[in-house]
Amino acid sequence: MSALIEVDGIGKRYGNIIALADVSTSVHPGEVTCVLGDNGAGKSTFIKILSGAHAHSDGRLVVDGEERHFSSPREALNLGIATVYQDLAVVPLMPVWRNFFLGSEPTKRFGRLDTGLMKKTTKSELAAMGIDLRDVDQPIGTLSGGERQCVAIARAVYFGARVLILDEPTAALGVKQSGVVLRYIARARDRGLGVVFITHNPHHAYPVGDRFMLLRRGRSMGDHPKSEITLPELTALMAGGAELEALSHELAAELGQDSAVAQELSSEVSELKTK
Amino acid sequence: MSALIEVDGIGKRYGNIIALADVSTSVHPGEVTCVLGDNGAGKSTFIKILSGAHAHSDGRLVVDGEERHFSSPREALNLGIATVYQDLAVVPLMPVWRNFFLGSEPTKRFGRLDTGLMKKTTKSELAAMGIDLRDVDQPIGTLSGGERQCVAIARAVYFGARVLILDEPTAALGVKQSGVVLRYIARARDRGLGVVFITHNPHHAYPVGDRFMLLRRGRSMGDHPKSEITLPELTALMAGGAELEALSHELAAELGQDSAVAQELSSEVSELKTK
Amino acid sequence: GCSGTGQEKGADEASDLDLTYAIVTHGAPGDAFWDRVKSGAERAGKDYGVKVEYSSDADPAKQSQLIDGAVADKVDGVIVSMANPDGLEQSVKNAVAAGIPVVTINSGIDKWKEFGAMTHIGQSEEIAGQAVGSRLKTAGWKNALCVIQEAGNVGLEERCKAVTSTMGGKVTNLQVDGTDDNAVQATITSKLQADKTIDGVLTLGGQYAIDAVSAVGESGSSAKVATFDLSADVIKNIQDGKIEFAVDQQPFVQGYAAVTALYLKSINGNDFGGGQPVYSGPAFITKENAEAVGKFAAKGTR
Amino acid sequence: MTAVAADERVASGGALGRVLKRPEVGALVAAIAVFVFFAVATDTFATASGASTWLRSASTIGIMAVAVALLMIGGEFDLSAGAMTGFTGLAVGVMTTQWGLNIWAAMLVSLVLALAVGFLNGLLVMRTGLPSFIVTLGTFFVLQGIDLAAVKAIIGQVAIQGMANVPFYSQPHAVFGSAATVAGGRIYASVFWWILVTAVATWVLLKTRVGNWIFAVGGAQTSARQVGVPVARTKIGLFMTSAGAGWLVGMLLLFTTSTVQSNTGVGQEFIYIICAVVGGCLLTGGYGSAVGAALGALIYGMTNQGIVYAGWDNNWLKAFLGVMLLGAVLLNEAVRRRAERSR
Amino acid sequence: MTAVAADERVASGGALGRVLKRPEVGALVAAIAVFVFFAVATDTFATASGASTWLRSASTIGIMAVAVALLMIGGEFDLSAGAMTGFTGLAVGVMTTQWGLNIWAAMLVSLVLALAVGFLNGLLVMRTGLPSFIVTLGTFFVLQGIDLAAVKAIIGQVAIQGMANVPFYSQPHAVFGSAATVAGGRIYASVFWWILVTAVATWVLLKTRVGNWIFAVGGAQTSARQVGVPVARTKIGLFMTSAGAGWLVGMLLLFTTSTVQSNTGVGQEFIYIICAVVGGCLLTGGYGSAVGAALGALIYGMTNQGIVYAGWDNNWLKAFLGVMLLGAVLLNEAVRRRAERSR
Ligand SMILES: Nc1ncnc2c1ncn2[C@@H]1O[C@H](COP(=O)(O)OP(=O)(O)OP(=O)(O)O)[C@@H](O)[C@H]1O
Ligand SMILES: Nc1ncnc2c1ncn2[C@@H]1O[C@H](COP(=O)(O)OP(=O)(O)OP(=O)(O)O)[C@@H](O)[C@H]1O
Ligand SMILES: [Mg+2]
Ligand SMILES: [Mg+2]
Repeated sequence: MSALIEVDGIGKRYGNIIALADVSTSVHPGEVTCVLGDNGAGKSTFIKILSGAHAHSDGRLVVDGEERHFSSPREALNLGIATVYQDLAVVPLMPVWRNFFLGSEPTKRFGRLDTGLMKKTTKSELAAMGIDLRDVDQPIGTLSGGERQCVAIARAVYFGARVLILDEPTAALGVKQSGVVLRYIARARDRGLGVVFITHNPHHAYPVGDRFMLLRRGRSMGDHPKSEITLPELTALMAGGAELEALSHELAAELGQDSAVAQELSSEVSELKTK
Repeated sequence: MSALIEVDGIGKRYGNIIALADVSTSVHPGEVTCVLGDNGAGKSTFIKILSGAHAHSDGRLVVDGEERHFSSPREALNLGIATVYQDLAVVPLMPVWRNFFLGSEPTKRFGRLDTGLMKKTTKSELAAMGIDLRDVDQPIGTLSGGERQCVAIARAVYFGARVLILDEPTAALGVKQSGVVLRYIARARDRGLGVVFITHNPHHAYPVGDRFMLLRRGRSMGDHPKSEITLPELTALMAGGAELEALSHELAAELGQDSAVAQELSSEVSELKTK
Repeated sequence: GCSGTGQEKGADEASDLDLTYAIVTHGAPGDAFWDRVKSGAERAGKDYGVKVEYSSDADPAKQSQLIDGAVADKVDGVIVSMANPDGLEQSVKNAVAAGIPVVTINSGIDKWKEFGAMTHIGQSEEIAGQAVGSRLKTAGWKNALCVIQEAGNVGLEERCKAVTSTMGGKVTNLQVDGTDDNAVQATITSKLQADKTIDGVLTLGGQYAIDAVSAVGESGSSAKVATFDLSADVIKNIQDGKIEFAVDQQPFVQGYAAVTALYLKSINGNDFGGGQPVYSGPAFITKENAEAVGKFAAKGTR
Repeated sequence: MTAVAADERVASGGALGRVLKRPEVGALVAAIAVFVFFAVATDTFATASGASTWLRSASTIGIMAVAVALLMIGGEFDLSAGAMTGFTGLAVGVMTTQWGLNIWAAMLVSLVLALAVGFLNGLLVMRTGLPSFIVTLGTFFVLQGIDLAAVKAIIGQVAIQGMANVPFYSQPHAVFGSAATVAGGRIYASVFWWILVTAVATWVLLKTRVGNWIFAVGGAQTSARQVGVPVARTKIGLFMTSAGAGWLVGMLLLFTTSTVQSNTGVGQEFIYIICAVVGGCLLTGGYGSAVGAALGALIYGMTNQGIVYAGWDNNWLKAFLGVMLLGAVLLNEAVRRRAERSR
Repeated sequence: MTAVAADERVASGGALGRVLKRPEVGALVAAIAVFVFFAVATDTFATASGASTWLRSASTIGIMAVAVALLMIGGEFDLSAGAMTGFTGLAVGVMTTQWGLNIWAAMLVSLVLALAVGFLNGLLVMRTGLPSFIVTLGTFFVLQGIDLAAVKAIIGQVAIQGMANVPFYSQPHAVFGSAATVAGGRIYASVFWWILVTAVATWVLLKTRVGNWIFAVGGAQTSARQVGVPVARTKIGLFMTSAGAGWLVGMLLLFTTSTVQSNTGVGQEFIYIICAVVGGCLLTGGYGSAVGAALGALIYGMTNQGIVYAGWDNNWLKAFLGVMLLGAVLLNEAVRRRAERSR
């Protein structure tokens, strides 16, 4: 199947700051493309280009075989690209249900909002994620960080037409909610959507991902299909092998050898070495 | 050693919303108290009370043996309680170095800011966390989510006198930075500080924590010393045993039995059952 | 601008002299009265072939800056309305010291001589107000409203005060928001409803007289209406008997005559007024003479 | 488990609480307080003829306040709104009395002009990224200059004269300038227009998609953009709405008083903003209500006239107004806080 | 690896870029453009005596604009700032000419009154949580009422007269009202005060702890509170600063022209805000500069006076002003964007 989105040597500058340079990858229907990288590596910048929030400064962005230069997220949305932004894109003072449908409100006759449907849908979609809201009329600004995250995800999943982009959706979530989100991603993939999934957690990325793109200081460190990379390799790549090893030693010294993090790190380092 | 902070049946309402009710625990010097719980469980609300950002509505808050009712974070800061808020408490338009020292600016003669010291310290403290900023003069609003998180943590660690409170400090961080933060927590503990550490990740909490408090829908589900609880128990408690099991089955079905998340969940569930 | 005052040249052609006069008033832009002063000055400028630059500011500090600016610009004469003489003293004296002839208009009749101005043309708020007051007394007004359309305006306050001094009866000042005619009508109506003994409404601008007429009708009061300043609608209302009379302060004259005075000084060294102030009004427009001034009012010069 | 009515995390509440949470509640209480105060303190205030005057003075301000409130909820200001009322009225006056244009045609041209200015305001704000405070201040100055200089140049004076003699004057007069006698008091057409505008604005805000967008662009413009709200169109529409309201008020003024002058509406723009804020709108956008703004105008109108009825020294008018304003807003705030606590 | 000068993620830049990024750069370019325009278009503008007048008219506005800019950076407005200049001047005038108080004592009392009003403004804003726009509007109305009614009641007219005859008048006159002749032009004391105020404000903003707090409380009040910035003290201090500046300008006006009137300063409050915004301050707070505000006042003063020198029809004054304002701000914005791009 042909690619939904193809990026070729794409780059973005903010003033004289080069946040992203020369990144290429593609998003295919029924596939999950994971983007991984350190803090400040340019992951959010990358997906903001795909979703139309920022226009790219260099390179080519091809959607459905046609070169595009989005000037607003609306254009991307109209092409069926739905996004969960890291900063969530919610309007704090507005009730949860109005936020959920913002920009795609269902209406009845005479342009009247179908408020009944809106409230009901919001409640049920959130309940399906394991978020049990007291009141969908609450301003979204009063929800907890994780609850807000879930609203943003539920919204994107609900409206996601062909491409679903998620920027660190699981960062603020507990074990259970993270599981739910991973399930959503898998389901979206199975329905034939192309998914772009950004995360810091290789354990979240590996099971659902089909290809893995690594960013480092604004540049791509490679774009690997799942068949070519293992979870430990992925983890090691993310943090940089040598630095990781040093860190695992330090942690072991400070937290004790039985520390889960130290163990995890050292096992990954050793796996990496044996390769 | 006597407790630095003791909370007894504390509660907080926002209007008619009860965000927290009847929570008791204590923070001791040289100990890490972990607070865990689902999204919206009231974790941030809890630490906002400790740090003076919100006044509690019910119960008692005792600091150094004296009952307190903080009306501003300044009061908590003056008692040596430094906090990293989940929403970071930074001023987006201000340069990174001004944000770093905000509220505790070092001055030279005639009240002149010691800008040289401020910039140098900011740069070096962030470098120590593995964040290599282009320019400490950049408005902090232009940093990536993880970079901002690191500034907030570095600041609290730098100024943390006796109690260090961290609200999901590792959520937005990569493997490496998370490791660094855990190391910071361990070091702070070793220096005799009392640490309150909020996280969703039991793997981050368990190695550094000394006692674990679980919140669920605004109520405490128990306050366990490390000796009384294992990592799998902790994980299971967080997500709720039965629900977790169901989820692990679903995930296994959807992501395949080899999925790391599914495996992780099911192993934890089984461990929980054998107990 | 042009240097030299032209005093020594005798009765030259003005176009040769390239004369410029500055007129600096305290009127608010768009105020009907000051608009006519401006029209008069500009008409005189056209008639004599001299340049007239009009500027205004109600704030004495700003007004004095405008005068300083004109002096810096080396104009050939300055016309000033001195609503607040203390505030302009320094600037007027500076102008005089720089050899620029100064004519004061409208207000400042007590001070022009002291400050070294050539003459004063006009009719101060005080004189106009007093004349109106005695006329209202003759008309039998006992309890009048004096409608002030701009809060804190020195000239308007003085007018009402002068009316009070000669009318004899009770005069109540009523502040209205002159930029909202709807509110002006409502406020006058309210006042008439609240105090049924009011037997007359005096407005300080033609526009507001029309509002007052409506308000009187609406409140069912039998109060009479009189006003300062003219407009076509005011004339029509006078003819219909809805307005008793209007006071024409002849602002056009103040502008025109002031320029004339400076012009005569420039071309011929004349001292207009011979060291005495010159009065420009007031004239009273009633049903009898309304017809005659109607066409000038329609043109906006009376 | 879905949340049911009896969630243990919700203390109490109900329908009343929900009503008390609306932004306009405080203004309503304050309006009632002001009304009661003057009704008791003066004889005429609470009579039909008394009500007629304060309703009238509140009505035109109220219409503008509602339009300005929509714009403020959308996160922008319109300082040209006041001058616009004069501009539209003067345009009609000049076109009919001087150029002999048919009165309805003149009104249409005037409306088109107003909307064009509104469009320009919006376009400039969106294109340049300048604060609307500055852009519309520029338009305000320009309109004020046109109102004065162009009108003076054309008709030779600064107020429209002889409007009542224009052919067909009575037709628009009936629509915009007439008054109906209700229970012994004269209720002007502007009052009905005010109610209509408030009702429509409320409906749009709360019940339509566009209303949702207005709250969103004011509350968090970037977020709104990111989820696909047409930010520019919404904001430009709001600027055109406030210009359109300026036209409506211009017509109401012109046909009620049969004249407008060059300085009509100058300085009123802040009164509209004040009314909107008293009515619960946030200056920073994203929160407020049309009914609240209308109530704000009512408070302003009642205070203004009430002081006259009470016969207080008129020189103190502004001081009273200031104290009343502060009192109303404090009461407003107290009520809102209470409502939020006991929601 | 620590970041070194040659980070591959930084395209170019340098010291110039850093300067170009300051908020006041746009205003500086705009000020130069306005100056050049009028210097070319008129004869007198660029002469010493011409400069003397526009510097003077910019100076008093500039002092207030700087104080108001500080307040705006701190996230608040002060609409009572304009009326305050009249209030303080009138207070001194009444106390000396009517009550025979020593002139320095009267000035001190007036200063204390001003600071008290500023304190009250700040306290009300912080305690009630009301927007400062509304609170200071209330104070504005009250001050305006006092300026009019109280002054009229005491001295029987609405302007102070005979100030120059007050004993020791010459002493404060020397400090506040005198002028020095520099290169043939008279430079008033107010100009020196303006420069002083701007310099002090800039130093405080950029080099002191309090300056850091001002940016913080305006940029993100909750965050500032959370890291321990004394928000209430900072903001109340800012309100008192703007009231204090109002007193200074009141004295400058009183001793330069030897009079003030009841309506002195009324309506000026928005000009201060405009100057601050033209100078690069954000209306939403947290960003701006004192030098920018001073430059904004300079642009305003030059434009106002330049139009007069150019001899353009006074009726169009406002329209020209509007166009100039828009032009200056657009230029300002263009420069800033360019600077940011090529930083
Ligand atoms: N200002 C507020 N007004 C009303 N409700 C609030 C407010 N702040 C928080 N809440 C509610 O209180 C509950 C607890 O919120 P809190 O932020 O403490 O959760 P949390 O445990 O930190 O969650 P997360 O892990 O998602 O950050 C949430 O359900 C939230 O909706
Ligand atoms: N508006 C902006 N102006 C200047 N620099 C920016 C801007 N936005 C982002 N940057 C810089 O670009 C780099 C990449 O940022 P980005 O947000 O894409 O990182 P990220 O990979 O999403 O990091 P994280 O995992 O922490 O969210 C960062 O170093 C950041 O400082
Ligand atoms: Mg990111
Ligand atoms: Mg939280």
